[in-house]
Amino acid sequence: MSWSPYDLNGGTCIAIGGEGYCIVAASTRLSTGFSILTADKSMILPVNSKCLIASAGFDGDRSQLHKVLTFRSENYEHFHKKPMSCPAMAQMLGNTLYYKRFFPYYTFNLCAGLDDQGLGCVYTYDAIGSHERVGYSCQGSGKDLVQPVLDNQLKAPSILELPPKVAVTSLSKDEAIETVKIAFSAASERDIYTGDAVEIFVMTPEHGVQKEILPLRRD
Amino acid sequence: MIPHCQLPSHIATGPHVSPFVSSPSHAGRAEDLHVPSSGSSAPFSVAPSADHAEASAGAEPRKHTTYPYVTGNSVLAIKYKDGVLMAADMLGAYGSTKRYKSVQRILRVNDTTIVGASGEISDFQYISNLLDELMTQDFCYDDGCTMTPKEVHAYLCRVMYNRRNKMDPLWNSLVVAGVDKTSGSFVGSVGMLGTSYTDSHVATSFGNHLSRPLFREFQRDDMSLEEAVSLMQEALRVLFYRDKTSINKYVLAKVESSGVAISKPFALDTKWDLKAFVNPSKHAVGSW
Amino acid sequence: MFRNQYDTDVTTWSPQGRIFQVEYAMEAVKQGGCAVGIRNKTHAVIAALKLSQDADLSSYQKKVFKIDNHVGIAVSGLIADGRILCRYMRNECLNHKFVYESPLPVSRLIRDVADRHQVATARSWKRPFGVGLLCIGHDQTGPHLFQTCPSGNYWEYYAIAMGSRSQASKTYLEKKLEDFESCDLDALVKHALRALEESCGTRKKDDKDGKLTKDNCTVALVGEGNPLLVLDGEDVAQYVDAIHAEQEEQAVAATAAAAAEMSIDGSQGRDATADMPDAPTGGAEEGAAAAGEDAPASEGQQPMEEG
Amino acid sequence: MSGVGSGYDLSVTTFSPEGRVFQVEYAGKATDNGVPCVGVCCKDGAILAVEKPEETKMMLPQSNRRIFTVSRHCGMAVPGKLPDGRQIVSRAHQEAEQYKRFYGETIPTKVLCDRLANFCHVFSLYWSLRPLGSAALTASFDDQGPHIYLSETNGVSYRYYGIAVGKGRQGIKTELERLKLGEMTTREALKVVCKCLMRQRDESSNKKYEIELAWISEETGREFQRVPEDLAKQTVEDAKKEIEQEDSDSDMEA
Amino acid sequence: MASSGCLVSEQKPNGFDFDLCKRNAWLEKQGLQTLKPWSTGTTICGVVYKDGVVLGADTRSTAGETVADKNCEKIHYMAPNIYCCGAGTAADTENVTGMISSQLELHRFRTNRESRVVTSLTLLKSHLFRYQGYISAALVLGGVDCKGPHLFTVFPHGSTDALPFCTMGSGSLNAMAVYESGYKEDMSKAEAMELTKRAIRAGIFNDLGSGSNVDLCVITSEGAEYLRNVDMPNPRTFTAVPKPFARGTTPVLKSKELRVPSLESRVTIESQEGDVATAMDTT
Repeated sequence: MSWSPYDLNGGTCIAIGGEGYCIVAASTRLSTGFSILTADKSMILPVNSKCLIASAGFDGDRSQLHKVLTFRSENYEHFHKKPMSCPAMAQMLGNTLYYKRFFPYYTFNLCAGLDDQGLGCVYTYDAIGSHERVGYSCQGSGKDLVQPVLDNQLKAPSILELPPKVAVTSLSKDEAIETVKIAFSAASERDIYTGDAVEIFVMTPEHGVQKEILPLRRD
Repeated sequence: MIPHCQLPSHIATGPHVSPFVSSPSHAGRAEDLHVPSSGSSAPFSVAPSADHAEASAGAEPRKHTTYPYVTGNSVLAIKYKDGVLMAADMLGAYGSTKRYKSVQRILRVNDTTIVGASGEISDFQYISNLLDELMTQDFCYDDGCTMTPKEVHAYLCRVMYNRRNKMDPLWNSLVVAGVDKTSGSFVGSVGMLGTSYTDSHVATSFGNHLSRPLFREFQRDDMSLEEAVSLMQEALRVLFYRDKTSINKYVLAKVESSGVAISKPFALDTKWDLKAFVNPSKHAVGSW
Repeated sequence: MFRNQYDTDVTTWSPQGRIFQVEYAMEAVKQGGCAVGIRNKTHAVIAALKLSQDADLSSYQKKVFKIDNHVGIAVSGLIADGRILCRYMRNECLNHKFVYESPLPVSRLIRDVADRHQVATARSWKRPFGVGLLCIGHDQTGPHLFQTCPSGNYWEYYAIAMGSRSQASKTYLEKKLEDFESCDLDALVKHALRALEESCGTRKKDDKDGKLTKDNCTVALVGEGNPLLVLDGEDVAQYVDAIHAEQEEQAVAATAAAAAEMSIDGSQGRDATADMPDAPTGGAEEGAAAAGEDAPASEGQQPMEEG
Repeated sequence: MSGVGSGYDLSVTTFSPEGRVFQVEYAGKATDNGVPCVGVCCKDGAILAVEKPEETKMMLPQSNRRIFTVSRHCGMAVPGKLPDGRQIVSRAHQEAEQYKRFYGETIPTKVLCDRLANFCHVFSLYWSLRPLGSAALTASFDDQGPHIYLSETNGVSYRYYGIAVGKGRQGIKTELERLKLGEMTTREALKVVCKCLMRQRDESSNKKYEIELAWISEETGREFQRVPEDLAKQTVEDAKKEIEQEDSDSDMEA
Repeated sequence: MASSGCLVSEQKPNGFDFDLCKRNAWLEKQGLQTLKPWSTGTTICGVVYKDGVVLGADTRSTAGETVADKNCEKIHYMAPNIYCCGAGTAADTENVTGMISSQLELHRFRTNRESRVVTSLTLLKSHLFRYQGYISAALVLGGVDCKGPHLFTVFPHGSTDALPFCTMGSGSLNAMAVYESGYKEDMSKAEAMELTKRAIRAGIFNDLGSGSNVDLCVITSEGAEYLRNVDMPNPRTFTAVPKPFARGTTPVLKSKELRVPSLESRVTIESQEGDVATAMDTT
């Protein structure tokens, strides 16, 4: 019998940055193998009023990572008297992940929020901390299914274009939320690890962070 | 008296010692905390220890418990109107041998919390000691604060996760159940890798396949104690029918706001003489 | 002067079984700006008077710190020492939260920090912390108000004051003690501020130093369903203005009453404490000098900034 | 005579010509001048009692604790400097926990108290430390029955039937000697102990006093507990009444 | 001698040859990414009741972690009075049942009698046994013949079992929990159908390999009733038609006109508006 320190607990997350809003959504199913452990476990860490982190992958590492990040963000607030900005958090998340380079956190992260211009910003990561700022991204078990949909629907300028443009989508907030819902209901049709429900966090400068839950297929 | 700064190493927290994000506030904390750097203790990051030096290239990382010896099987827990119910059988199996038949796998932690364990019994006994020390601390402080089920669950998550980080897992799936004065009933689980969740019903190992379908269909948070007990009995009976490493000797524990009650061992009625089972191939003459 | 033999080292006992270094450290607390704490059934409040090096040119020394969502402290004495303890307490709370996902019970936090105080009184290479803490917090056993002392002692109170001229505040608190338990949060904050103002010394109406202003005081409160809130500047202005307005009213009423009935003293508010014995007057430095001959710090030349 | 002012009493690592370590004796003064603590061992258990002056009514009753629980079967009262005493209590807790972890049974009281005496002793060995201004008055119940031990700052630890430390200890000890503690139950002894403490009060000061009581006996299931609030209150009141009664009786006789 | 030795070694041994299976295993060990066949990570089950047999199946077929078919059929026709649920590799279950089904039909032509369930069972297990489990078909076979109702399970290696109720596939434990707790002797048709439906639903909601809808098949001496999608418990929770892209969203970077003379000569283009390039743009 061989023992592995890792497991994959499934789940998909999406983050979209727009002008004056940012959306982070993640499914709530926690599974192992072909079994559902629970239908209601959040993968999203609302770090503060400016930043959200969604992590798919191995639940044990996720909860440790989220705790470490909360710990550091609270310390930051104690010393700086302000919440950590999204770009700062993004850099710290990258460092935190890379610190475990040879025993990685098996998590696939998105860090999203609003930058100081009120522009949605999204950072996407690999498990050991490589990251870049993008306009939207998707991680987790349904990534292969969802990413093409986002590429197609979000109509954000290509990052290959020169001169470079900020890759936020031109969609309105409501359109973007609808796209997220479409993407998740589609992913839950075809990805067995995505289902039960999706939590959608919407961050705007006016209303702060608001949360909505959309039920998904439960099979 | 019980310095919080000296976290025992089994729940040593990782975040203080990152060389990348070392805020000045953490300087000098490591010595107080006895926190091993989570990086350096990881077996992947360092050369194999001396006794494995000859097998350095492509060697397996060092593993401690590679398989369990004496194991207990499923633990089930559900919420009901006034509290929570937990059940487990009393078998300690040595491989496929029914080796010990009076193993108590449900532990009363305090007046609000119980913990059940499947997996390696010796590891569970170690965990029991940890919990006992925690409860003695609460007793000694004598300040009216006692650990809630949620706190016990969070604590056990850290214990399990930190041991898996050392590649020395505690080979258990634990179920924590209880009632909290403020937040009501609690049922949660944590596995040997630190995977954790809370739900209205929980089952470990085989129970996750055999019992949770019944729980998902019939469990309600507002069901009465009688309903909950009969659902639990049904789930146990199914487990006994289909799980080869289980015995018909169970313990049922209940937590309500009035306290914890753990039953004496009991057996369930079983039926093995359904007439269709007597000779199901009676009419299928010709096959073999 | 034989005492000097025993008062220079923290590891030396005096023949009477006293440790003078610790007692001197306690003097440092008495020179810090005053802080007042009160609790009722559900909430605990602190109000603290900030000092500034120079009223016109420097900022006020911050002396109320958030420890966690459920704990806050006010520091009197050497603020720098206070910050070390503050950092320690924050880490304790975070560590507890990390492991148990719940707030650290306040009494345990205080016991830890008091033990830390003690260690500093028993090592030759250390000196006692020159701070006292007023600590408010809320946990599963309700609201709490604690005070620590450089000696490593700590006590839990319904209401207490510490720092320079805190005796005046204590007198106010003792007088009103019965009211606190059942009063509402707003009233509690006002009580705290009135008590704090008692410590401001002079009670001449137009004297700016004798008054609380929105700039020289800080309020922190915590309670059931209220994570710790620290109020500064404009946020305290409403409370400060409110108590001043009440005082005006009472003063007017008192004058009117006095005019009507010359013989009866009808005043209730600040006049009531006017006959306080030995209420020290004067500025912070005078206070330092008044602290007595034991005080090691020489006048106007303090080794560390007080607050 | 060497002593105060001679220079032989400034460091714990200095002997005086007569062979005394004054610093340790001075530290003992802190205990001697501190609040009175009593421990008695009865037929079925043991009692700890501490009398404390009530400083201000703004303080919570019981906030200024001097009796601490060390483990389920053992508790201690700390006279003298309370912060120093808490260090002993912390150490005692660690010792008890570690012993249990290693041997799987509760620590025998004698072992615990010897280790605590060693702990205290260490503080009298190095110039960089100072002797603790406290002691540990331990009450416990193990398989050998109930115990009262006193581990002192000079590093000695003795077992007692009854002992008092702090202010007025001599008077209390004399009273205790007259009693037949071994024939009393803890419940009966509670009041007696309170009376001993109250008789030694400094009546000249107008201070209010509070008596902190804890016990361990068959009745408490061999678990160290503070005496329930209402029982403690009742006991103190009864004791007060009896003292008044006795005083008026003796007045009449006179 | 040497040459004759060579000849001997090239002679095929008798019986089945599993060289390819061994080769595949070896390749996999070398790191070859094997193709993911569609499998019916499945819940299938069956129960015998008073007058007949009820078979049940979910309708999800998966390729690894992706759903390949949301509404496939897993209850296969064997004979008018015999059906067979299949779990395992979809291709294996379909082909095994199909093959045996055709053999049964030929057998019926030859014998002019109703097929017997035990015949079907024997053919299936003989076939599977010969392939030593490499044909991954786990089956639940049910039917009613002159001897009454029958229910069998067939494992990929060819072992079989006759049972009053049975389950198979990745959701078998979930379904079995329902059967074990709900099975009664001499159930009515409605009861048996309801119980089987619940068993399949247990698989659908608890096993990630199973999903979508419930198929049932009730077989009595009267004949078989194939009840496709009797329960559809997983409706789409959110539907919105993605907005079509406006014409011109994709910029025309360059255009090239192509003349296809042969086409022009054969096709009559009715509308002459627009050239070829714009016509393509509308796709």
